[in-house]
Amino acid sequence: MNIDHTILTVITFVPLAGAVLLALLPDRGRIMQWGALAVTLVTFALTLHLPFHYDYSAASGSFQFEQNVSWIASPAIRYHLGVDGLSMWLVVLTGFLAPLGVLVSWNVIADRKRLFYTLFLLQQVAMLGIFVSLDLFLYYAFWELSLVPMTLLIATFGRTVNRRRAAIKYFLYTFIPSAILLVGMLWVYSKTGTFQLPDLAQLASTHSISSDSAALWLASLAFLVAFAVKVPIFPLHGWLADAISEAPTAAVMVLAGKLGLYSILRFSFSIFPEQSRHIAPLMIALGAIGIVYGALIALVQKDLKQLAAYGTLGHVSVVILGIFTFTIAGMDGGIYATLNEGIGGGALFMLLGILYERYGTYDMRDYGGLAAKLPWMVTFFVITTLSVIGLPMLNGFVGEFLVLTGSMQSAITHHTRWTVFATTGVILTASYMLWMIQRVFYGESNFNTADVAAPDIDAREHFALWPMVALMLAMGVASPIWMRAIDTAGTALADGATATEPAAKARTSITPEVVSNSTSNFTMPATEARK
Amino acid sequence: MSTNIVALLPEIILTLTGVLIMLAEPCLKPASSRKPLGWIAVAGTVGSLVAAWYQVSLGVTIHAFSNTIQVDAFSVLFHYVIGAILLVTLLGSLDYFEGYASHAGEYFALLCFGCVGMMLMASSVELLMVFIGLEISSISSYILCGFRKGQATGTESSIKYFLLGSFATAFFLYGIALAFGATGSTNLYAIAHGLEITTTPALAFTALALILIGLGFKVSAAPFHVWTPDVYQGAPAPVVGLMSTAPKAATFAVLLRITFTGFPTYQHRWTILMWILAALSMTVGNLGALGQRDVKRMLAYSSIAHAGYLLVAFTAFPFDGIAAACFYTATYAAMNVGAFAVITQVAGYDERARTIDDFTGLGQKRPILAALLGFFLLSLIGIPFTGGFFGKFYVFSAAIHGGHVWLAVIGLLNSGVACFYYLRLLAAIYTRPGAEAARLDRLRPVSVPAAIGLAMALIATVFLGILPDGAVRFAEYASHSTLIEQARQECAAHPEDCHIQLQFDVH
Amino acid sequence: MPSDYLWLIPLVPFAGFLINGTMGRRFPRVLVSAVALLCTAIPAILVAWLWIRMRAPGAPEVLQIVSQPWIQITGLTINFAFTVDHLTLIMLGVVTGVGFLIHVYSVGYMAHEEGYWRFFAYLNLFMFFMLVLVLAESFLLLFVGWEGVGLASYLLIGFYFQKDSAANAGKKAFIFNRVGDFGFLLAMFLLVREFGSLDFSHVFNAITVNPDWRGGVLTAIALLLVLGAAGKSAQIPLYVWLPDAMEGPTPVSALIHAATMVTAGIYMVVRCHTLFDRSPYALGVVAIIGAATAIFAASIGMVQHDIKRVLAYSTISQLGYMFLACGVGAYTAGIFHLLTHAFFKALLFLGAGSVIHALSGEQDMRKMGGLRKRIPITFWTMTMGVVAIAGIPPWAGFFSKDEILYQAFVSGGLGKFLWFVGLVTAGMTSFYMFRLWFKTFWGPEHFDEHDDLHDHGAAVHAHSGGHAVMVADHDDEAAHHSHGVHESPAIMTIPLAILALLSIIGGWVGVPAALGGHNEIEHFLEPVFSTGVTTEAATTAVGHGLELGLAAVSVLVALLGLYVAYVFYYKKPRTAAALAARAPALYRLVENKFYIDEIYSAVIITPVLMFSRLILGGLIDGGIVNGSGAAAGAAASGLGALVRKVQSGNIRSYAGWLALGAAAVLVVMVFGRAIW
Amino acid sequence: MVPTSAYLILAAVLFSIGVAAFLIKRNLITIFMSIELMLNAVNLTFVAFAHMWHQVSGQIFVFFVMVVAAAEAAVGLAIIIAIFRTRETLNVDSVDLMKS
Amino acid sequence: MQLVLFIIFGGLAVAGAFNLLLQRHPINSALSLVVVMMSLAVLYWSLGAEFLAAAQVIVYSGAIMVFFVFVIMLLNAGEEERTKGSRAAYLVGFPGAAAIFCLLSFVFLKESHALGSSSVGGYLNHITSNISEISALLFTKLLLPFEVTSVLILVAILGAVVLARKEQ
Repeated sequence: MNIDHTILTVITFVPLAGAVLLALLPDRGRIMQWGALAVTLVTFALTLHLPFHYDYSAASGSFQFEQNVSWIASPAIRYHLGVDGLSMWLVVLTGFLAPLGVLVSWNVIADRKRLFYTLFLLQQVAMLGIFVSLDLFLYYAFWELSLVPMTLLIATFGRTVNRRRAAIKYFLYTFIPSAILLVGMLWVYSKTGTFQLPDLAQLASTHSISSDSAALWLASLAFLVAFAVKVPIFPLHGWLADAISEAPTAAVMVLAGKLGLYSILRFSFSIFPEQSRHIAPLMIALGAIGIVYGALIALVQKDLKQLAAYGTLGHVSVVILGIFTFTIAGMDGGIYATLNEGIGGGALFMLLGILYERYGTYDMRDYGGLAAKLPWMVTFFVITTLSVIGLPMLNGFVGEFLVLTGSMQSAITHHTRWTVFATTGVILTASYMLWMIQRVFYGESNFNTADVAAPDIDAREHFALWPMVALMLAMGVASPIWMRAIDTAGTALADGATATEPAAKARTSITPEVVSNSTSNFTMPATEARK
Repeated sequence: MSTNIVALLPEIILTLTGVLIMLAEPCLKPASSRKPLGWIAVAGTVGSLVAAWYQVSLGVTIHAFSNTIQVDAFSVLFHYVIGAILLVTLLGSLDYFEGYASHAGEYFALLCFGCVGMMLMASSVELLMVFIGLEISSISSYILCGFRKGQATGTESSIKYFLLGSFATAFFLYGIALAFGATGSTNLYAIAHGLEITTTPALAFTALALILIGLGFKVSAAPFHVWTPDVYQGAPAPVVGLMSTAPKAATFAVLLRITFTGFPTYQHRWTILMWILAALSMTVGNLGALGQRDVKRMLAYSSIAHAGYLLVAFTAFPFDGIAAACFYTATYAAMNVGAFAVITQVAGYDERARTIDDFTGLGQKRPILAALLGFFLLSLIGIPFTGGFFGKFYVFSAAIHGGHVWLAVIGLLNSGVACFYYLRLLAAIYTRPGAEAARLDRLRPVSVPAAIGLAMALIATVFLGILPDGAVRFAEYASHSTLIEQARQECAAHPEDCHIQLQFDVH
Repeated sequence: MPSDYLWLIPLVPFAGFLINGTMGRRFPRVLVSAVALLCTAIPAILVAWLWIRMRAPGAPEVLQIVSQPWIQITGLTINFAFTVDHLTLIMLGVVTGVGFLIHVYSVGYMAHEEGYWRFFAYLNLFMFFMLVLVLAESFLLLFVGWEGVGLASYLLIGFYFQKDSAANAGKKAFIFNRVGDFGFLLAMFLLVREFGSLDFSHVFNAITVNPDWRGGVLTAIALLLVLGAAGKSAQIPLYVWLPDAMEGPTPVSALIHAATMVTAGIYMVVRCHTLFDRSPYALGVVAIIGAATAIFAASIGMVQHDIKRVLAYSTISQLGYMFLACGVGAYTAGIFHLLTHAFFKALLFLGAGSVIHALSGEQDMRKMGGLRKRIPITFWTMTMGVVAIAGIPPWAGFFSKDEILYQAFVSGGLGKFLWFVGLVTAGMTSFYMFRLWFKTFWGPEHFDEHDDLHDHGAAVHAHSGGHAVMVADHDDEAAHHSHGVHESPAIMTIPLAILALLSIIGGWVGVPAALGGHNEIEHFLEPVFSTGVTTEAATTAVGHGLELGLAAVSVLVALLGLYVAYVFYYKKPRTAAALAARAPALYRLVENKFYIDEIYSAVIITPVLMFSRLILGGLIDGGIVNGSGAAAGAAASGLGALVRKVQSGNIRSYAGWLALGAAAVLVVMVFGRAIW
Repeated sequence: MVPTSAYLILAAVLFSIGVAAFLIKRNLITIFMSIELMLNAVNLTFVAFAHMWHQVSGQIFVFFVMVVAAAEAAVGLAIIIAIFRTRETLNVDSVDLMKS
Repeated sequence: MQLVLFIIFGGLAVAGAFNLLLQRHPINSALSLVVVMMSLAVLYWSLGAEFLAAAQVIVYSGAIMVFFVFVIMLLNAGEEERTKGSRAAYLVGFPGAAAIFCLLSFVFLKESHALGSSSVGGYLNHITSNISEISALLFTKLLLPFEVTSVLILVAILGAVVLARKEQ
């Protein structure tokens, strides 16, 4: 029999089964860890089924591994799953990060292990569900569900006393916009009578969702804001720093980025194509600002996790900048950068977690000169840093490069300015990451941590870190493996191939006066010089 | 069996049960346990549920007692809800009184009688009948509130409920009187017909206004909610579980019938009112709950908010609105009664655990109870895959379909605010227990019947959340059955413009 | 196909890096050095063979191999593609040849360092990236090497990472390079936008087929590339990292910060000459930057005391020369000077290293002197280097420098002025080089003798943590040496000798026609600069007389510099100090490198940090972003309190509220339509 | 000949006085009486309308209201007695243990 | 005739109501309530509800009010002391009550022409048939409410028992 039609269901609900199992097992010895590890590994193995059986030649914008059965007759809700180039790798990434999350929590979570791992697996269920559902209702269900385990993880296993505050802050910040999102969804449903994403995309492409443009605008904003908070996009990142600095490592690894960005790409763009394009200039601006803003604030952080948190803000902003250019390069780069954020950021947080496990502090001022004591640690740290600051041949670069290329290509003149502004992030990111490296690993060893007997990376941590490093290198050198699928999605989302058409082709027909005026302001895009 | 008996079967069974209990009570030794009486009540409830099932299995609308009551899918649905609530409450409070010299027998009897009144409300289309039913349920709940006469709070909640309740009843009656004045009848269909030809519309508005005031009080909709927190705080937990759900369900049934069947002519007017009441109730309820320490009080506010969510359904188109309201009533009943069943177990007769802090560490001491409570709270928040979520979803989609987007916005923003206090309780449950959690050690183990009751509530909530299809169909069937009946009556009134399709696919 | 082995050229060093980097820690030092040397020797041999193949008659002028795509999306594909033309050949030669020599030298120099394996792993990594850089066929692949060498230099400068100054220097180098990369990246984005590709061939063809396409966006691209080059090649305004980079071990300074990496900028400009030829404006900028940097750095170099810093500033100024050459369109001259400079500057650094090694870590020239008898080989070899850089015929430096000055002179516009600046710089160069020479090898010995050397050395090393082992080693060395100051071992001196030889004869490949030679390098590079014929024409037009005259002038200037240095630092050692005392302010200004670092930190870094901490971190993030959320929460709970105020618990008040509500409901119902 | 509205307004007057009494009186029993007053006002309305519509159903309603009133009185006074037992006072203002 | 009755007894009822409002002692309030009920009985009679008039006198002023007085005596409730309760009762309640009254009377006056007016006595001028019709209706059309009332009373008795019985 052909598993392709049920594989997504299996992938999504294996962790759920695992969670139930763990909830029933006795919380003794290392049962919980091993159990969770087994479950997550199985899930990962299952997700690997997708890329190997994915039909890369399929028409762009078409879904695969679809499963579509009726769930509720009225309102017309269907159990509709499926992936395309956009979501497939995100599913795999989610599956990939989970075992590592278990590994890094192995010893850190000492008591109430059952609760922790159950919640952890539930969180994974929700995320996988978000990536695979094509029915708005189903998607929203998973979307809201994803809040609960995360909130409880933060509230229960947070680091300091204000864990509860951070948890509730996180919950409210993301729940209230989601509530408005629900209104938007229901409005769309009341206009179209369907929750099926493909149908809605179809309707949207023919401008037949609603003729009331004002209402459409409001609805699109309802969608966008909800996603923007989850991402988070620049002014809406109030929850990020607190949540990240409280949450346990395994939770932080999946806290930001993926979900919101995916949702924007999948839902905002396909249901509200015009509105998304009209608001693009604003979002591009916010993206660019977010890059610089995050980097600048990270530059002056004393707390490692805060630093990483604002760094994360910067990296997700890169994606925002990319996808809202609606150029192929921007889209592909954005999607790719989303994956990278998951890996680079994940690795960074893992390392910070490991460091914290050793020294019990995230305060940079307590560190110094660890490089001599922890050679492996510093090696991993440097590699991760390089990936994060986008050194070529590591994964970070490919996405960043494509994003900025795309934003330079995008057809609106003033984007050039934002591109330049955003590119300064290259400098600032390097600055704060290297600053951190130096503070933590170089220089004289700090008296606060000098006499702590800390072992270097142990076998378990090696198991957790090497896959990350390997992936960073692989994704940096052999990007086409991933890009093949992503590109189909990116092309479907972008504004066709016009933006990437090189100017030089048209150069021969340039008339002198055009040359002269293009000399006067060289930032004028080729597209205009051509006419 | 004559139609009258069939139509009244569940009520009759319950009444007889109550009477039986009262007869049996003196036969038991004063000191001995009253559990057997409880079992009798349980049996009677099950019987009435079976009877309700039998009624719906007939698949026809029964008019009995010369059109005072009408048994259709709608009323049967509410019979189910009320009966189920009663069952869970009974199971939960079987050994609630164990070890306390108290009137357990009367307690069970009163529960039964009260539910008789509610069921009558659900099925009656005659305002006089509604009034009697309402009084039965109200009076029995007045008494039940003050059941723990020892505590001053008990009697206080009782007197508050009683005085204000009668105050509101007077308004309700006044409304009926004016309705009678405007149309010359107190039968809903007659009223509906009369309103089309009435010469005194202003009187009719006033009548409806006063009726809504009276019923608004019963469902604790703002601004008539003031009594709710105090009464719930003082009343025994199981009673609160019952009276925060069953009478409300019944009253909503009445409201639905009065508005959609009795006063459809003035829908454009009462929609506005409902809009305002809904928005107000949601906001007031959620905001009021924010700072609460006392759990029952907090849930009282939350019930105000949920009444608001339910009122949202009234702004929708009749069919959607009634269906959504039915569904939401069921889900709200399931989760709320479940939550209170857990609280009953934790708090017990002597109210060990009153405030949120008293629940700290429940997750450690009683993981299963904690998980159940947590689940019901999540459902009350409206987290997906719980009944609460789909209920809200259904109601608001109906409202938006009816064009009230902004009401939906207000409502969902409120549900965001609501998270805050639910989460505080949830977080307390799952934080490490301190010294204050010692009182939780005196927790009795959950008895089998109570466990069954909890399981019922849990299953209902989960089922309504994950596989709501059947329930939705039934709700729609109910909605259809009342609307179609209304159409029939209109046809009877003036047969010329009669165009209705009389069949509805049940499956 | 035959040129597959091109891959080996970069990949072999990379293999070396992997071997040493992963397992080196457990290897004995011999094995480590063996691996490292082997992995640099093989590419050198390959390059030699390649050289032979391409000089062979009828050999293709350009070898290209294309492999897997690296980045492939609809509308843009970037392959792993290498190309070899004559320009690449020269660069390859320099990188592998000099690189190999320096590896050899390092074996001796680093012999006693801890983290030996790390050092060689990094060196190999550097070789890998440098070779990728020169072999790259597309801007992006070049950028790979570009960033890679930056990384390697970051790691090597910070080799003594326990030393804060070293770690800082590494960071500084990386970040300043990033500023350059910022330009480079933007240039690439523009290139993609304009050409839809980053392949050199594609881009340059697209330009050549549009003969009337000048300026405009091309200028933008060119200027951005110049920014990148300025960062990598330490030109104004981004040169400040190079002097600090001297914190790294001396061989690193020789290899990366003198011979190879820092010339990447020049290489890139030359590689993009097609682009630059279309933008006179950009070329002008290049020339001016070059000239300014040359004289500016030279002036600073004149007063430095740290021997390595003198060399560092001289490097900057020499790089300025090369920029100048490119700026006036004399790409050949630029490459020529790059070549010779690689030889003598590497030689000088290694020599300096040998001196430092001899004095076990001492770098301050004021603590040297009279060393010529103690370390003769170093002395003689270094002399060759000094003479070469001073530009005295027939040493290598003369020819290349002279070529540049000549080309500058004959190029129109600013040409004469640029030439003059170059000339002055030449004078200063010869002055400060001979100053170094005299202070180090002549005059009285200022260094401490053997007996108290240890404490002193210990003092030196205490602050430069990495050398700890070395000190210890010097004790037992001292046991069988007559005195502490000792000549370096053969493994260090042999490379010196070879480089010395090269810096003598290295220039002879470019003897201009005026001096009866026939500029091989010119002809060798002709296929690359098929557009460079314009300058050729100029030469013939003006004739040899002028060229000879200019050469004579520059030689005179060089000799003048020599003489002044002789007077100041050998004949009357006080005069320098007296002169300095004459204009103390000016002297301090120059000695403190014109306070550029301070200015940067005061004008850019501090304000940025303040802005981030106060405005962004405090006001916006703390105030607005988080404040809004808190405010909302406060508002909600405030309203909640209001709601609970109604709940006075008094029945009568409740009844009051009920009555009011009832009245309201009545109003709504009765006048509903009116008020709605 | 008295207009029906006159009766209605009289009822309204009584009803409003009942409300006012509920608000003013301190004694629980008196408050309860004011509720009875309101019910009586309603009854008057019923009777007036019954007379207007020539329908006895209105009168029957009044009859039921009386019955209910009696029942309520029984329960209500019982509750009041219980209150008195617990706190030895009938003052309504002292019945506010639970608030906010 | 009708008018006279209405004016006299209507006035009496209002007066009684006000008295209930103003008297400080529960007993006086109770007695004034009796006055109101009596005068209402007369009005019932004048509106042709003779049966109700009787019931009013017997059930209300007879049974219920006696019960009230009895409880007052039982708990020997004295003068109600002027404790200052919540100000909300006055600040909010009286405007509310006033508004209710104004609205109601506004509506009634607005509709008064449609409501018409009534002559003395019922539309049936001999009492017996009035009562017979009531009873007929009560036992046919409104049988169910009548029956169910028994449940109501049962509940009430239960309640009285539960609440009023002293805990032993």
